[in-house]
Amino acid sequence: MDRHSLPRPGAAGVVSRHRELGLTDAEFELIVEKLGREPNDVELAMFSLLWSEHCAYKHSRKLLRRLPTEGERVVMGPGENAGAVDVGGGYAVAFKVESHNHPSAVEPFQGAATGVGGILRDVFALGARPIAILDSLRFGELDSPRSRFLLDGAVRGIGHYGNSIGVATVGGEIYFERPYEHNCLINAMCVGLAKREEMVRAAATGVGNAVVLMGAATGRDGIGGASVLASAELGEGDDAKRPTVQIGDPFEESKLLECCLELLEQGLLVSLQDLGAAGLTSSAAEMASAGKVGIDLDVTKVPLRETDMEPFEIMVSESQERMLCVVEPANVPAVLVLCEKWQTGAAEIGTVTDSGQIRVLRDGEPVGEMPVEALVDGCPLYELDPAEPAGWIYRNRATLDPDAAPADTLLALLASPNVASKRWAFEQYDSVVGSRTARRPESADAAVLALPEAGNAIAIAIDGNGRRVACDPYAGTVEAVLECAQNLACVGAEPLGLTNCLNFGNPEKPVPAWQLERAVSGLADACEALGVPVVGGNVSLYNEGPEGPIYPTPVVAMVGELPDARLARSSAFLREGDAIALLGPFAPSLAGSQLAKLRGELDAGLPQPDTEAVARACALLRDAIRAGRISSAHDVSDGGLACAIAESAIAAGLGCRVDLQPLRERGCTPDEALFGEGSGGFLISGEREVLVELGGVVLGRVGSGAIELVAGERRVSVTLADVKRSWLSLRHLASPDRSE
Amino acid sequence: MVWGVVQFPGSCDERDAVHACGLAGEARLIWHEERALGGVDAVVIPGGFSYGDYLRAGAIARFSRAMEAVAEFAAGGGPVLGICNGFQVLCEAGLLPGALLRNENLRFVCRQVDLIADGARQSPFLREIEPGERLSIPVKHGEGRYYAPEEMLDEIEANGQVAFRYAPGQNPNGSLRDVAGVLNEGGNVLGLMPHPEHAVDPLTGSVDGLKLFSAASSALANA
Amino acid sequence: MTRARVLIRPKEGILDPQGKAVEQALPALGFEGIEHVRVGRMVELEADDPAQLAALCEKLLANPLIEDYEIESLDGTA
Amino acid sequence: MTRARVLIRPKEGILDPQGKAVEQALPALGFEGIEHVRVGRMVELEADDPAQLAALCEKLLANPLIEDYEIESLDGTA
Ligand SMILES: Nc1ncnc2c1ncn2[C@@H]1O[C@H](COP(=O)(O)OP(=O)(O)O)[C@@H](O)[C@H]1O
Ligand SMILES: [Mg+2]
Repeated sequence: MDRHSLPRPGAAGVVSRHRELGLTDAEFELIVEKLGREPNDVELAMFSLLWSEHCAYKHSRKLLRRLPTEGERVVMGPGENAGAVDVGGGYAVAFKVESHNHPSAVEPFQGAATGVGGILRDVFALGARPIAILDSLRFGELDSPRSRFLLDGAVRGIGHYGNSIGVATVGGEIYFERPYEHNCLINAMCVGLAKREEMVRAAATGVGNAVVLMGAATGRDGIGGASVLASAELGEGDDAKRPTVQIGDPFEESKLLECCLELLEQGLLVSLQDLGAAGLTSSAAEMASAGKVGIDLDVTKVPLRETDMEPFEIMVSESQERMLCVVEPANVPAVLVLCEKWQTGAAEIGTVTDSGQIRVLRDGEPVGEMPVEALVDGCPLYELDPAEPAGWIYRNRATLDPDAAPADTLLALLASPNVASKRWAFEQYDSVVGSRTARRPESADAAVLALPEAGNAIAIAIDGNGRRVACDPYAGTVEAVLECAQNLACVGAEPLGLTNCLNFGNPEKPVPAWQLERAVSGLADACEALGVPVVGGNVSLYNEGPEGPIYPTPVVAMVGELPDARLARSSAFLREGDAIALLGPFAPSLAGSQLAKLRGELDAGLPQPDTEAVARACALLRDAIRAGRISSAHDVSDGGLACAIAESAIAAGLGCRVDLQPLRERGCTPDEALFGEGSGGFLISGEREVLVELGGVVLGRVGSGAIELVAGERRVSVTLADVKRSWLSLRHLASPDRSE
Repeated sequence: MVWGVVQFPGSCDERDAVHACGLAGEARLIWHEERALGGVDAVVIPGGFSYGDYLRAGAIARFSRAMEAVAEFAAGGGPVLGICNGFQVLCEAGLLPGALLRNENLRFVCRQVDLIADGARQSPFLREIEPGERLSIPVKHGEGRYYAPEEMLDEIEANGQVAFRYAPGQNPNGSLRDVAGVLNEGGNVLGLMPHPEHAVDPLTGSVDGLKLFSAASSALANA
Repeated sequence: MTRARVLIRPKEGILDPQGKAVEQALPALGFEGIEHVRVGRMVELEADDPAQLAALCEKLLANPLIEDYEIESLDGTA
Repeated sequence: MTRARVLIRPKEGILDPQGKAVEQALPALGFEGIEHVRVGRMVELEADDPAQLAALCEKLLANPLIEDYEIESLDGTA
């Protein structure tokens, strides 16, 4: 028997089977109670998936209720396939981030590729054309061959899918930290654009309407995969839980995407839903639940890639590139004709009923029948049992001498993988397809996309520094939200909405539970303070390795609006002679900083950011950028002010002279002034009077050739060439012998 | 002047090509199953991953019905521009010499590069570009390494069929003799790996690519 | 020195997007009656010690999670 | 139905970066004495009429400018 499939009837006692499928005894009892009988195989498989952490949010749903989700611009909020905000001109922007961590730890190329494929479907399920992809990746340190293997595969996989389907990958982030060694994080984001009146929801409605499955044929892909797998730690040698690897086919998805959008444009669909984790089971159940109807599905009508599949296998298969839609019977022939045009599969596999049940049929005979309500909302939600750890629970490793000269410290920071240029990676992504990308990766703090249809532009930023969240889950998460807001401000954009992916360890353990709870509080408070609604998100728990949980990693993504993409500034200095200033309530500290990491001095605790003051600084900068008053803007983050200055200089090919005395006067040590981190700092350049008028503290001037920094008795003088060499230290990662 | 942009399943840059052509005339999409080009004055085979680029880039698309019509159109002297995947399709179809292989570093590469116009041969697409002129245009491909056997390379060079080369030191894919784009013998068919349709607006990079479209447009107007 | 050939193919049951695309395109090219197309890779090489080759396949040439491989000796003797 | 295998390899003299990448990766993985690595493609299929296959290779599966091909029958008889 295939080790990934469910035991057949009689293969083992029912009781042990539900445990194997990840259900507790109490959950199983509840299912029996709700059905009024014991579930059969098909039903047990379907319940086990929908009642998994991945689908049911058992350990996070209660917490997520704290997030502010309302706002004037919200078109669709949590509960839909993706969130959406109004961008004006009759258009809405849909976006979502999703994790594909566990599949990628098994097969990084396909895991990352199918992660992109999945998030694209969530967005076009709303009737939005995907216009941008972003990726947020976490790996162990680069001295580990396994981390390099995972990194290389993930980057190639994201590029493979996004490039092939013709959606621009416009931004992202990559961090390397030891706690991700055995559990990398692969989060992918998609942003789509839709005419508001052409958007569609996932609710199945209209008793008697047809249910049509579109796209690829169904095989044994990922059976027992993402849903079950994502709900339990992946132990060493835990082969039985490894899924059959899902292979992404971007060509199939490209046809499916065009076909779905054309079907919607012609008004042929009542509703549309992607097939993701838990395949048909979850799509059908969610569509039925949203529309308060029942659905009958006949598995014999599902086009199969392999002939001998059992009903439960068909119901839980996670074969990629499939969508489910509800169609009025009279429109079915027209739907099939369009699918034929796009050479994409289509089969009428069921009907909408008023039974409130999901019925699975084989050749017309029921092989499973469950109340939709029990499947979708019946799973018990659990309280967390959080406990704050006594101190820093992660290991430290020093790689930099604390007495190193400041210039060497700067070069070491610039060369450290978290700070060094990711050009080697993003050059593997098509960032220009679609003719909208006004700010490509690395040219500004946020990606900027022109929306000629709506007459304006959007900016997108994605952030989440797990190391800082590990130091203080509350403050670290607030900082992640603020950093997104700051990134948007740097290009003159105003936040419209936020999405997030909460990547955490095992919520049944006290410390990860505490991290999760504090992080969600931080997320809620920061969004509240900024007035930015949370329009969607995703949760990935049980991210642990043999040494314990990953750094708690809330990945936050924000979409903002700006009136004209041409107004966006770059982070590069613009011209010699411009003044350089620091703007905003920046109070740098070495706590949780990249420098503290290199020195092996990480410890629990972060200063609490002043959210209101940061919000004010963002608004001030945004207005100044929109008024065209500033030459460049860059937020101060990893590696502190010295690294921010070096980045603006490298990007421009210009040097500078800067004196950090004003920070010394605020009580900073030279190290803190140069390399300290924290929210609220903007490095801006432009005309001196303008910067002063904005409240900027002038630090120096843009010059040529060298970077000269003074912080009290500490002086840094380095050539642009040296700085650039350090910053490009990861270039070799794109060499051929690393690719396959 | 009407441009036709051929769309295959898996094409990606067809809307961008329509946009660029629209700056130098009118433009419409031609579905790959159409047998006739509907009287267009020039054809673009756009970038993307037709048929997933499976097997070899362009290998399957070149058999489409629309490509039969394009071959006839080209044989009659009609201007045909193949961009990236379109270049691969035209090589596979035998309308241009050579072949495009996987990039030497085995990686997809997306980067703004400088091209130098070689341009000894007359072509409707090159009339507004001086030989030796430098153009800034993005590349984005995984299979763009231009290859032809030595004798063939000598011959197309001697014939003035090399339209563009990557500027020294900027060859992104290992193309032989830095070849970025080639012409057929008649000069009416041009294929290149860089994307001129993504260089038609300063906001998104540069405007250097626009010259190819406007040149063809004025060439036809004067014809 | 032994000359050897390694054939690498998608595992049974694993989706083969290339094979699928080729198979679907064939009728339009005028080829009827061709089925079960699977596209894989072939690696030809010379090895001092052919006993190494299985390990080479596992570690580098094939991805054992999704691919099967087969080693053929190209010399008269193995 | 005949089962057949088509082997497609880069023509002699054409740079094969995949083969080179394999060679370069060998020492780090502890392999020695492996040389002349060339990476090509393999297509396996079933055909009603095996006589079609040469045409299929010429037209679609291989590009004669850059690739050589070889057809192997996988049934006892050809
Ligand atoms: N961290 C979060 N913050 C806000 N909403 C969330 C979060 N995680 C999940 N959600 C919402 O819960 C719903 C279910 O999410 P998910 O299971 O990821 O959707 P899908 O089934 O489409 O993959 C979605 O509407 C999503 O937006
Ligand atoms: Mg969904």
